Amino acid sequence: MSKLFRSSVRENRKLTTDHYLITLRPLKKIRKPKPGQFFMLSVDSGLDPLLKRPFSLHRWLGGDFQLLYETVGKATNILKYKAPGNVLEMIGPLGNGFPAGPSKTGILLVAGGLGIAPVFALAESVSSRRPLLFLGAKSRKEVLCIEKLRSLGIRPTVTTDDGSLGKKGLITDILIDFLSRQSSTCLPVGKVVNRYRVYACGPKPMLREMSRITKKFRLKGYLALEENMACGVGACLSCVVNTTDGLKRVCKEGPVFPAEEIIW
Amino acid sequence: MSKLFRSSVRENRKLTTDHYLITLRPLKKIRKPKPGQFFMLSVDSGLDPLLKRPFSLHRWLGGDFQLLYETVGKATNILKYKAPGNVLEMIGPLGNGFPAGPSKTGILLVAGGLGIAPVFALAESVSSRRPLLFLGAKSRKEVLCIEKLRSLGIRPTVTTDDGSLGKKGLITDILIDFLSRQSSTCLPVGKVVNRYRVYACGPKPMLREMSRITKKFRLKGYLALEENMACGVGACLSCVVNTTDGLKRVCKEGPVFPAEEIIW
Amino acid sequence: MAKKKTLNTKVSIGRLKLKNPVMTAAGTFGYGEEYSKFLNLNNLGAIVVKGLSLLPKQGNPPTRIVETPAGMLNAIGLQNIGIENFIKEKLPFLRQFNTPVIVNFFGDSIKEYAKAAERLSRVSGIQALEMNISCPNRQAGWSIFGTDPKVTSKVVKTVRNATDRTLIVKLSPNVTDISLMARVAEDAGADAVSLINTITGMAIDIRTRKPKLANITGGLSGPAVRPVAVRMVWECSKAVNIPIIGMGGIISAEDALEFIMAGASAVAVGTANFVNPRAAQDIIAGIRSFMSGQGIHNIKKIIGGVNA
Amino acid sequence: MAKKKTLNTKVSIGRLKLKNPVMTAAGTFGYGEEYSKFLNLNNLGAIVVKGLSLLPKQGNPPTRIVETPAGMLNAIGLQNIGIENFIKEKLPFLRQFNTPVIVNFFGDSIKEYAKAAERLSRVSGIQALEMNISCPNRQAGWSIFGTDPKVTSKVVKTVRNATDRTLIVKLSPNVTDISLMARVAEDAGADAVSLINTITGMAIDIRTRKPKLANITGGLSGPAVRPVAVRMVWECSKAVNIPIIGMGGIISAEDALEFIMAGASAVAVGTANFVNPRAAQDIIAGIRSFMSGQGIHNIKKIIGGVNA
Ligand SMILES: Cc1cc2nc3c(=O)[nH]c(=O)nc-3n(C[C@H](O)[C@H](O)[C@H](O)COP(=O)(O)OP(=O)(O)OC[C@H]3O[C@@H](n4cnc5c(N)ncnc54)[C@H](O)[C@@H]3O)c2cc1C
Ligand SMILES: Cc1cc2nc3c(=O)[nH]c(=O)nc-3n(C[C@H](O)[C@H](O)[C@H](O)COP(=O)(O)OP(=O)(O)OC[C@H]3O[C@@H](n4cnc5c(N)ncnc54)[C@H](O)[C@@H]3O)c2cc1C
Ligand SMILES: Cc1cc2nc3c(=O)[nH]c(=O)nc-3n(C[C@H](O)[C@H](O)[C@H](O)COP(=O)(O)O)c2cc1C
Ligand SMILES: Cc1cc2nc3c(=O)[nH]c(=O)nc-3n(C[C@H](O)[C@H](O)[C@H](O)COP(=O)(O)O)c2cc1C
Ligand code: FES
Ligand code: FES
Repeated sequence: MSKLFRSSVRENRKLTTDHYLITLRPLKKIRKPKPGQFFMLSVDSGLDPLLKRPFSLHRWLGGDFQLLYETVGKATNILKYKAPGNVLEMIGPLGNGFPAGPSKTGILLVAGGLGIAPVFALAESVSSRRPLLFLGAKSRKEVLCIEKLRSLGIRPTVTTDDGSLGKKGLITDILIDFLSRQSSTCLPVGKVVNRYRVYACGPKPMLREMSRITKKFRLKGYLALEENMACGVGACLSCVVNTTDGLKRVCKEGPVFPAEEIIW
Repeated sequence: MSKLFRSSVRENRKLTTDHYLITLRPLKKIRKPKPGQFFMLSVDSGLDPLLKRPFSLHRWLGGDFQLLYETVGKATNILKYKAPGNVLEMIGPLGNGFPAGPSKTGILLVAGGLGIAPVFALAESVSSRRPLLFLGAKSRKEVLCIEKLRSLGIRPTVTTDDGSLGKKGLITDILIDFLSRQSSTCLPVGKVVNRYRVYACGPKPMLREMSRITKKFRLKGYLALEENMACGVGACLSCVVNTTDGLKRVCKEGPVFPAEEIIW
Repeated sequence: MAKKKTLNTKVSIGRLKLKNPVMTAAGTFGYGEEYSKFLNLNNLGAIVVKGLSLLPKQGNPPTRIVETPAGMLNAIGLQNIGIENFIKEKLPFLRQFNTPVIVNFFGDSIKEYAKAAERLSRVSGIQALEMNISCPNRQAGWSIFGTDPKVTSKVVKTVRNATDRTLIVKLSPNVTDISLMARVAEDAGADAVSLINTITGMAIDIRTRKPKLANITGGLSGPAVRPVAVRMVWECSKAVNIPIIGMGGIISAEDALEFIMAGASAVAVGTANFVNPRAAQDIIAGIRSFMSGQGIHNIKKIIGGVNA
Repeated sequence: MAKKKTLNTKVSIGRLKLKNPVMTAAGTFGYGEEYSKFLNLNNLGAIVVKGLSLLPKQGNPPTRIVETPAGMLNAIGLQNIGIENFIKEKLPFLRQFNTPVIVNFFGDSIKEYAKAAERLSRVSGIQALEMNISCPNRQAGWSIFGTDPKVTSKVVKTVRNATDRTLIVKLSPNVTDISLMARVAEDAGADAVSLINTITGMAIDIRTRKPKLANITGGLSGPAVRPVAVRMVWECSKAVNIPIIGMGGIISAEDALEFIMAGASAVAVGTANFVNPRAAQDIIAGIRSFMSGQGIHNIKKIIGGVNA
């Protein structure tokens, strides 16, 4: 099954000023993507933008699938105008998804901003395991997917930088509070290790902090990284990150990496 | 009245495999364009295609107007996908139109291929003067506007390269036949001079031949020229043609030139 | 946030004071008239006119331009009306505006360069001269003015002695080390350098098997060349102390700011004029709004401000 | 119309025979594996692998790429697994295919170039060597291999003596006169030259005021550079008798044919692989259909066929 395919746009819904949810229907059967995997997508057939852009699986609808995106630059500001009937060329699913982990461990999901795009996919796939979700954003209007999460039975703990929704502050601080309470009141630090697994996606500073947190609480954590990509398939070496095991490609060995492997 | 304006697409109709008729509504009042004048048009806001492209006025609808275009390359193959609601940036009307000439003279219109785009505009504006139209094309399906011309009371003489419609051969040969008959049977050569004015648009070889013909029959002729354009407003000097009066800019001093001025 | 009225966008190129750093690039703005209906010439930092020579020139035969990916090739060949006609027919119009006029000029010999500079220096209403030693579309051999450091030094020195106007030397990107050429121009007495001129390129029509341009090769300009131009401005800014006028593919205020941060004291807008006849004015407005958004009161604060 | 089966697309680069003129460009096709699921490697004229050095290299820190208008800047910095690992881990996979493997390599000294060439020449399954003397992303000073004719001559001669494989020298576009560099390579014993490598460029994030690439500058590739590359191929084709491998912004069969008509015996597809992982194969098909449409039976008939 070649990973190069075209999809027709089914719907392209504006969620906030800068956020859109696009529903795509592959024009041929594709491999079922795993949460954490991504697609490289051409928003146009022209030469500008030139390269395909990476977008994470947001929701698999058993054939159709959804991407959640923010309009930040050239490609995304073209993508937002795509309408039903338009056809987009893409490659995927690419990379490795989030590893599920043993079924007894609790699942902590942490999403910063658009990090909710892939984290939601994971939340949906593990919703029966009652994951806890920590969701940080700049302000109220950047807090996405709350409704959809509720329908999965997940009520995220929310923080915003400006306090316009949830607690004011960083989501990682809330996570630290939570883990500290767990360690001090319920369990010895050592026990937290096996009790939870953490999965996170968000801006770099948040992920760096996540590495520190998982180390401190000796938790197994997985981080979905982003790096500028040209090929998406491991050929160009543009997306490398430094790990304890040498340079690794976000597109190929990632985008999900064990938190302890990343050298920040 | 600045000549920079935006228009919304009202309709973009496919006429043949390669020909389209687009109807545009300026979003602000523009100067009424004259037949022979043209617009520089951006088909997209991106950087590729970069430059605006020149298109002649095809039909003025008293506010809205139409362009007739052929899909030949990058820009026109994007333009064909524009649909009602899309907005295009343009500059115009630009250049000088066809000069009308004294009302007693007969009008001979000659169009080769897409040359009918501006020639139709002229035909419509002088239809009360019962112009004769000579229309050449590669083959049947490239013969455009026949119906519209009929409704103006104009029945063009048609030639095609392959004989699939009208006479097989070059439209300029038919014109020569016509003019020869006029000169020999009806009038001395000298008289043809004042009897007719010729207006032509079409491919370069045809226009070159038109210069020869108008010279031979000592007719006053006007040719609408094309040259690659960057600015359309006289600033870049990319569109010059050699004339008896030195280099002239097709976009500024043209696109319509007296036939005898052009040095081929 | 800086209030709009307190924004200082003034920059200096030698003794020349500009109200803002945005000028037009030679050959892309005609003699100013053509675009005066689209924007207010009073708003521009300076107007640079089409390259002039002592005598009028015919330039190259058509086809003279062809579009390329995010750019264009031109081989106008420096067609111009000549210095005398410019002074008589075009300059009076430009004098009406409160905007410095910079005359771009060239010669086919060192002597011609000097003569042209001398002539232009005797006219009022011309605030600076930009000597073009870098057009890729002249006859063979001409390119040494802009690519051979010895010849460059000589021609710039000679022109320096022939004019007391602010002298800008326009550099060619078609060299191994443009910062060397900038130093040569500085040492020879230039008040500023401007860069980049176009990069030599070629396009072929595979169906006719002919070059798309009658001149065979032409000069590449437009957004496609911008990364090369920004790099060259940055290299030159580390090499010389005189001001740099940056250009090459500027189409938006962001692009202009890239050049300024790379070290350009002013920028010129070229190909973008064709895309949007109001480009230069829009770019000025965009720079102001960036400044006020970022709390930058004085544009000079960000010239060369890249942390590299 | 020529029948498809009678089309002859074979070309030669030195003693190397290619079934068609389309290869992949070094560094844009990994070690072949990555794209083997998208196209049939047997269909390619040749596979050029990511630039190798004697020892593995780390390359530059991220951010390593950034998109620019119709192009991209990269500063990978020649990260590679080293020649020994390549021979052990990657070459066996490539040997399965009926397509010549060209190894792109480099050194940090003339000695290292020679050693690398020697080592690679002792391995079967490597049909030709492409020496990269033109990467803009190595440390200061490295660029003289590709920009100083004396150094170029010396390094090419030394490598020539170290290998009996077909030797291709990859030229830098960041020079005043690339045809001179092609002649130097020819005189030093190269069997072919390939061009262009990337053009040095830079992009600045005006909000953070930092270069977008960690390495500050990077190499520009993609359609944006095509007119420059075509011109350079044309200039070199007039200057040397050895075959030229043309590249720089080829994204379609039309583009490839432009290079061939400009004088390239073969072409390489680089950045286009990222845009369309099947690009190289699509381009071969497109060349064949152009040939049959135009009644061209043998591709050799159009090499250098531009009427200029
Ligand atoms: C594995 C992966 C998954 C992603 N998933 C999502 C997602 O689900 N939803 C979403 O909105 N965004 C996602 N992103 C980020 C998304 O790819 C970028 O926002 C997008 O490429 C920006 O394109 P643009 O042309 O609009 O912006 P540009 O004009 O190209 O640049 C705007 C900003 O985006 C960054 N950027 C540019 N090109 C790339 C690139 N090729 N890769 C990454 N960042 C880039 C630039 O550094 C800049 O800060 C993901 C990125 C990666 C690597
Ligand atoms: C004054 C004038 C009026 C015109 N009126 C019409 C019209 O009414 N209808 C119509 O279909 N066409 C008209 N044309 C031609 C039209 O401008 C071109 O077909 C169009 O620019 C091609 O754009 P493209 O991107 O699709 O093709 P490209 O991919 O750019 O090129 C395809 C072909 O078009 C030619 N071309 C490219 N750029 C230009 C340019 N800037 N100017 C002229 N030719 C170019 C090329 O030489 C090539 O042969 C007119 C041209 C001029 C100068
Ligand atoms: C059509 C055209 C004509 C030009 N004529 C001149 C000229 O006469 N003198 C000169 O120094 N530069 C000339 N240039 C170069 C521009 O001034 C400028 O240096 C170059 O185009 C890069 O800027 P841009 O990418 O913004 O166009 C010309 C460029 C174009 C596109
Ligand atoms: C990501 C990337 C990596 C590259 N790595 C190499 C390399 O290792 N060795 C080399 O000689 N050229 C390298 N190049 C240059 C290409 O082989 C090619 O010369 C250049 O990109 C121009 O072709 P293009 O425009 O088709 O990409 C690289 C280019 C890119 C974009
Ligand atoms: S994007 Fe090319 S290797 Fe990851
Ligand atoms: S198109 Fe610029 S002068 Fe005519």
